[in-house]
Amino acid sequence: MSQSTTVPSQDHHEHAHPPGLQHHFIDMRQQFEASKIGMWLFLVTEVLLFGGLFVGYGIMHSKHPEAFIAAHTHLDWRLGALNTIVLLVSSFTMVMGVWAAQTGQKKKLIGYLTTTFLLAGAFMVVKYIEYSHKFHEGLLPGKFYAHQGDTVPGQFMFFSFYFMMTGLHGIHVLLGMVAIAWLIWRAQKGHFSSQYYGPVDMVGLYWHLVDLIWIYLFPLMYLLT
Amino acid sequence: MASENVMHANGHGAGAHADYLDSTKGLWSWLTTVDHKRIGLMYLWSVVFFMITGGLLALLIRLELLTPGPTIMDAELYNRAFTLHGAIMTFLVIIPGIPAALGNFILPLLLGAKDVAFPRLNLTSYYIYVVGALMALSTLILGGVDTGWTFYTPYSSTTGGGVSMMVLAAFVLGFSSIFTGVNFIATIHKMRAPGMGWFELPLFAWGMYATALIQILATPVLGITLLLLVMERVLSVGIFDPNLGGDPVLFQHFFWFYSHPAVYIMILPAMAIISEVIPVFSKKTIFGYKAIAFSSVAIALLGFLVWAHHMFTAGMSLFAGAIFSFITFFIAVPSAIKVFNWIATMWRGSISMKAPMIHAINFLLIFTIGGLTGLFLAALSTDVHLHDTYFVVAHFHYVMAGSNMIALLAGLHYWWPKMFGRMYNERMAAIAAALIFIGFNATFLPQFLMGSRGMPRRYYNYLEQFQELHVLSTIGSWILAFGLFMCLAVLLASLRGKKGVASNPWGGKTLEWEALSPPITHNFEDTPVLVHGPYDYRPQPVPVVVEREQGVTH
Amino acid sequence: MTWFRDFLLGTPAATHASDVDGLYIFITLLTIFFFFFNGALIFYAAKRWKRRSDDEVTPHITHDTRLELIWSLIPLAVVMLIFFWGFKGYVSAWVAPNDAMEIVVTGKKWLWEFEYPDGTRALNDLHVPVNKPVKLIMHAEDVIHSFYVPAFRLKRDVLPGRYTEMWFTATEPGVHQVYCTEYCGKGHSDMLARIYVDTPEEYEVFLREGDEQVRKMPLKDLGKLVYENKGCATCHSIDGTRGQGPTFKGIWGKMERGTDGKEHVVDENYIRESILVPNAVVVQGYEPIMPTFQGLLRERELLGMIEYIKSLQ
Amino acid sequence: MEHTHEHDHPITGPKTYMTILGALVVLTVITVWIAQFDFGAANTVVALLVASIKGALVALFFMHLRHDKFNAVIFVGGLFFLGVFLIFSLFDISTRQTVLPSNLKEPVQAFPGAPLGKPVQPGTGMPKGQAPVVPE
Ligand code: HEA
Ligand code: HEA
Ligand code: HEC
Ligand code: CUA
Ligand SMILES: [Cu+2]
Repeated sequence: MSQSTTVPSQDHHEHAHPPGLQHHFIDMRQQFEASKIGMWLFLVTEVLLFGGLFVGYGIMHSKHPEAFIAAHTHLDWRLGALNTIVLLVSSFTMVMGVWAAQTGQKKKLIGYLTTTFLLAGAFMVVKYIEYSHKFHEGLLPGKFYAHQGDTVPGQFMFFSFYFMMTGLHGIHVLLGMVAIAWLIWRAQKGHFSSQYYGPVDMVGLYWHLVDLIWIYLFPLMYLLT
Repeated sequence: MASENVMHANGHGAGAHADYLDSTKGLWSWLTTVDHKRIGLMYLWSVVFFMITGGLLALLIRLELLTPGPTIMDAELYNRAFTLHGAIMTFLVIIPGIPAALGNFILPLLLGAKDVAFPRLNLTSYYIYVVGALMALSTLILGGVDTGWTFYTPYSSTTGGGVSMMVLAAFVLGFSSIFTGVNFIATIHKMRAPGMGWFELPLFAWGMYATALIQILATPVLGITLLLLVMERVLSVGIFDPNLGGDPVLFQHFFWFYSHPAVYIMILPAMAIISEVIPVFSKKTIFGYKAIAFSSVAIALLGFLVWAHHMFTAGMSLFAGAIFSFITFFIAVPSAIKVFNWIATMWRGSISMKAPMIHAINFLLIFTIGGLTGLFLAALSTDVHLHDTYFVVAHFHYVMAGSNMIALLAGLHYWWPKMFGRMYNERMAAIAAALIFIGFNATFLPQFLMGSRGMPRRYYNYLEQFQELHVLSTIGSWILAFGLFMCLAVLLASLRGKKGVASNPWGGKTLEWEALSPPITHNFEDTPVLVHGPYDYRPQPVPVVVEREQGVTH
Repeated sequence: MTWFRDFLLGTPAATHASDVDGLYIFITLLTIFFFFFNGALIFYAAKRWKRRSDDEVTPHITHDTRLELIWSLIPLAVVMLIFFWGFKGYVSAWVAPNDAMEIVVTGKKWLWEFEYPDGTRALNDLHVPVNKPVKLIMHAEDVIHSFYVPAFRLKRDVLPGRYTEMWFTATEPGVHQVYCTEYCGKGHSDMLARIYVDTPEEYEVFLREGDEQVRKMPLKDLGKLVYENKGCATCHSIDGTRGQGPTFKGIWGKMERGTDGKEHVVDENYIRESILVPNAVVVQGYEPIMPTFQGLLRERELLGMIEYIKSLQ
Repeated sequence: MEHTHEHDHPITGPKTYMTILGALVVLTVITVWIAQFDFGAANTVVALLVASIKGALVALFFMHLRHDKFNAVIFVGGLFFLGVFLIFSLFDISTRQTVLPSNLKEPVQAFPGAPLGKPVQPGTGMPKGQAPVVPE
């Protein structure tokens, strides 16, 4: 009278234990799908984390529209657009990397991952240029705001949000670069195959999310009217 | 044998058939374990430790309130005491309490899985919890925090002390909670035993699922709120500070967007435990399985639409107040369904009044009061009178301390033999349960009355007219403390005995009772396959149709 | 029922309270009912179907849609009733009648300041006439406070940087306690105030002579109070420094040259005129920006001011 | 019966990805281009609309949500609750009525000039008819 009978699970006897399969999963597919759900749940938390900032930005924007519009003119939309393109292309190379992994092409995989890594680096370089320009002009968040000659008061708040949002995004780019570097290293060691490429897929998802957030940041920050 | 040729996370396979407590020895093997049962126990002991810390602070608070004016401390110390009490109890005790301690231990066993989906993430989450806890405690050295656990701006953005540290601690603890949630959802989706469809899932798993949904959807917003608060303190970003053009009430929206759903992070796991205990000790099928399962999810989702009922007097707009009040009332319905279904489960059962069942019944009685007093607060006009009085304090202690903590005790007494292979002294446990019930009501029932008569909360000093009720409450807290310590002593005393409890002492029908007591490291010798529903008490259980779920069977 | 209400909530003292009390008592009875109802069912079940042997067989009942509908729909109906009842009370406490007397309330760590329509101010003691609507316009200077009058069943947060509003018509003459119910730091529990609900006669006296505090105060102290509370301090110093207006230190008995070129001696009449008709004589070197205080100061306060200036030698 | 493959959806190939990248770049140009026009209150809406089209392309193709219904539900669910948060909070803030004491003529302007100015103290007890004073 029990809820279960037990069946000896035979899979482990029938075939060799696939590389990369953790002990508590029954097979590769269960492992892959579980980690995929886990990854998506994590992405949802990321969306809500950034979302909180977007909500704060939206509400403060609606309270002080003049200040926000005046402040955004200090940003250079050309650099923003450049970075948008850079991230979009990096997303493309990332997804190509996933494809290369799915089809078991190790060389291409490494190539695409490296390109993605370099594009991420390029993004950070542009960000660095933008930031140093802002620092120079005294366009700093909160009480450090020291820009001279403003006609509309309250612009410091725009820059509070600018630095918090792009800063948090920048941290995510850096973390993404670490993850991609780790993938390159593992790919070189030959860990991935068309049977096992979960980590590439997961990092890919993360990277696209970073791109997705920027897609919203760009018009909201650089192109206000 | 399944486990023969699998890689062992613990590094060797020798202990695979010994129980999880003894499979490997030494402190290090515990600190580096990825076994969900061991992580669950580490969580449990941490939670008990902080429960005692927070409880001792509560006793000091009650002692101070014995007389109006100074009794044993000054106003500043008092403010720090209740802030720390509230912060410890919410962030370190009750939110991780049932999910991370009991849930971690029991959930994979219930599902017939070898572990949670991401064991290493699980351990990470525990260490994040430890780091967060240490950060929270470090505020004691940094000069204390006197904001109240709600951290309302602009007080919190201007007062001194370790506010930033406490806020960052809560931020870090949020990640621990998020990781637990991610782990549980993936586990419930993908790790169920072959044949276990969604409606063969034990209700505890449904409760954990609903809890995890909230953990994932709400906690990140708390994270960003707290970061914004720290930024406000460090940079004066201006979002919450009216002097800089910000809106202090906006902070309250941000805070309660998390913290209201968080109260359901606290009660859903409690309800989940009760849904397991009552059928087992009534030896009868749960009444209205689907209603209970869906009401958990309904509570979780509705819980996101009502947060501003904490802000009816805060200067919100009239319309917003009306909408939030209206939606709040809908949560009473799934809660009512659950309560009545539990009672119906007892009806015509075969009821055995063991310690877990006594706690479960205490839960039912206390939750009825705690929940219904929520209605006073959800109604606009009465909330205007009762907001921020001891009525609110009493309400949330009835649901948090009374319902959640007592459900935790019910679960702990229920699964204790499974966890440790030993049985406690049942008579003593029953006496402790009775003392807890009496002490609890003596402590918090007077607070409803005080609050109705206008005694505000977070008051160090109070008018003479409230003293009698305060004295009553303080004496109650001593009875409560005695009961709780006795309860703990009874449980701990059992650990000195020899292991040797039968694997299924209560006659449970869920999968964890298939495992040995205590279970082996990999839970089951062979992957269990489900043959009947979780609460099927018929003499000849009717086999369920084995559903072939994607990714579960193969 | 009134004893029950008074036992639970205390005697109400404002028109609006009866609505709240009715709902409060309704939910209280509901809670008591369900506590005993559920308790009775549980204990009946536990006794009647106590387990006698381990192989007892129980009926296999999975659910009963009709029953479940009943215990979903009844609570639903009850809570909807509660919602509308609560909403009604909330709305009635929201919109003040147009003829309400307006009092500006300032909360700051850790005291309450009241400003009457005539500009008079008071600390922690508020006088209002019975049976007349009164509207409080409130704001805070530092952090959030909350103005709570249990006897009126009213409470509203007092915010920095924004005004919030609360209104009532007091029905019971007497003294009613005011608490601060939003945590505001060390002195939170001492941030108390009192509302004196005056009969029409008492209120007349208050209007003429100020509250008890004012009536009993020595003239000089009253002057100091006026100086601090009526805004004199924004323009006049008492330590000799020059502000927007001349300092009060040492002006008593001095000769002042006005823009009309004449000299005036600073005496009782001069001060009285300066306050009530400031532009009659404008001191040389100053702008004619001082507002008139005609009708804003009581006679006794004017005398107090004069005494106060006298004392600043 | 056994699955060694992690994936059994058709694998999307480079061609599709190229097309999507092209579309994304074009949409970026469009975003920049329409930012010059003033649609009044609809400005933000238009900008967000284009961004959302881009976002949808990334999610559906690069993140494979097209073949992944279950995770799409998770993701959209997350966005839904974010929307709830934004809309309810904005709703409160936009429906609050402004309360002013009748003896104050001007609304309280709480915004100091940047950089950090002295906070404005509303209504510091000026006699009738006077605007609030900014204490220095
Ligand atoms: C475990 C935590 C928990 C739970 C489960 C609840 C449950 C509920 N809470 Fe509570 N609440 C808190 C924890 C919790 N609360 C905390 C911590 C605070 C204060 C925080 C702070 O300020 O510090 C608070 C404050 C709080 C407020 C704000 C008060 C104020 O500050 O002014 C409100 C207002 O609406 C409220 C309402 C409710 C409601 C309607 C429920 C409902 O979910 C209850 C539903 C249950 C029932 C209704 C009982 C069961 C049903 C029956 C027995 C059948 C009969 C029923 C009917 C006929 C309707 N709560
Ligand atoms: C989980 C939540 C929780 C729990 C359990 C408690 C438990 C208790 N609380 Fe508290 N409390 C809060 C959450 C909680 N509280 C919160 C959030 C606030 C608001 C803070 C704020 O305003 O910011 C608050 C505020 C608060 C106040 C109001 C202070 C004020 O407004 O001025 C008071 C006053 O009486 C109080 C008293 C108590 C008492 C007597 C207990 C007792 O129940 C404590 C009993 C416990 C012990 C005596 C310890 C012994 C325990 C054991 C031995 C462990 C046993 C374990 C096992 C057997 C496994 N609490
Ligand atoms: C807005 C600024 C302002 C406020 C507020 C103000 N005053 Fe004056 N006051 C002046 C100025 C400017 C002068 C000088 C010009 C004049 O005489 O009108 C003056 C002059 C005077 C004088 C004459 C002093 C002298 O040296 O001749 C007296 C007395 C006086 N004020 C009393 C008061 C009192 C009492 C109050 C408060 C109840 C008050 N003032 C409030 C600006 C102010
Ligand atoms: Cu002011 Cu509390
Ligand atoms: Cu709530």
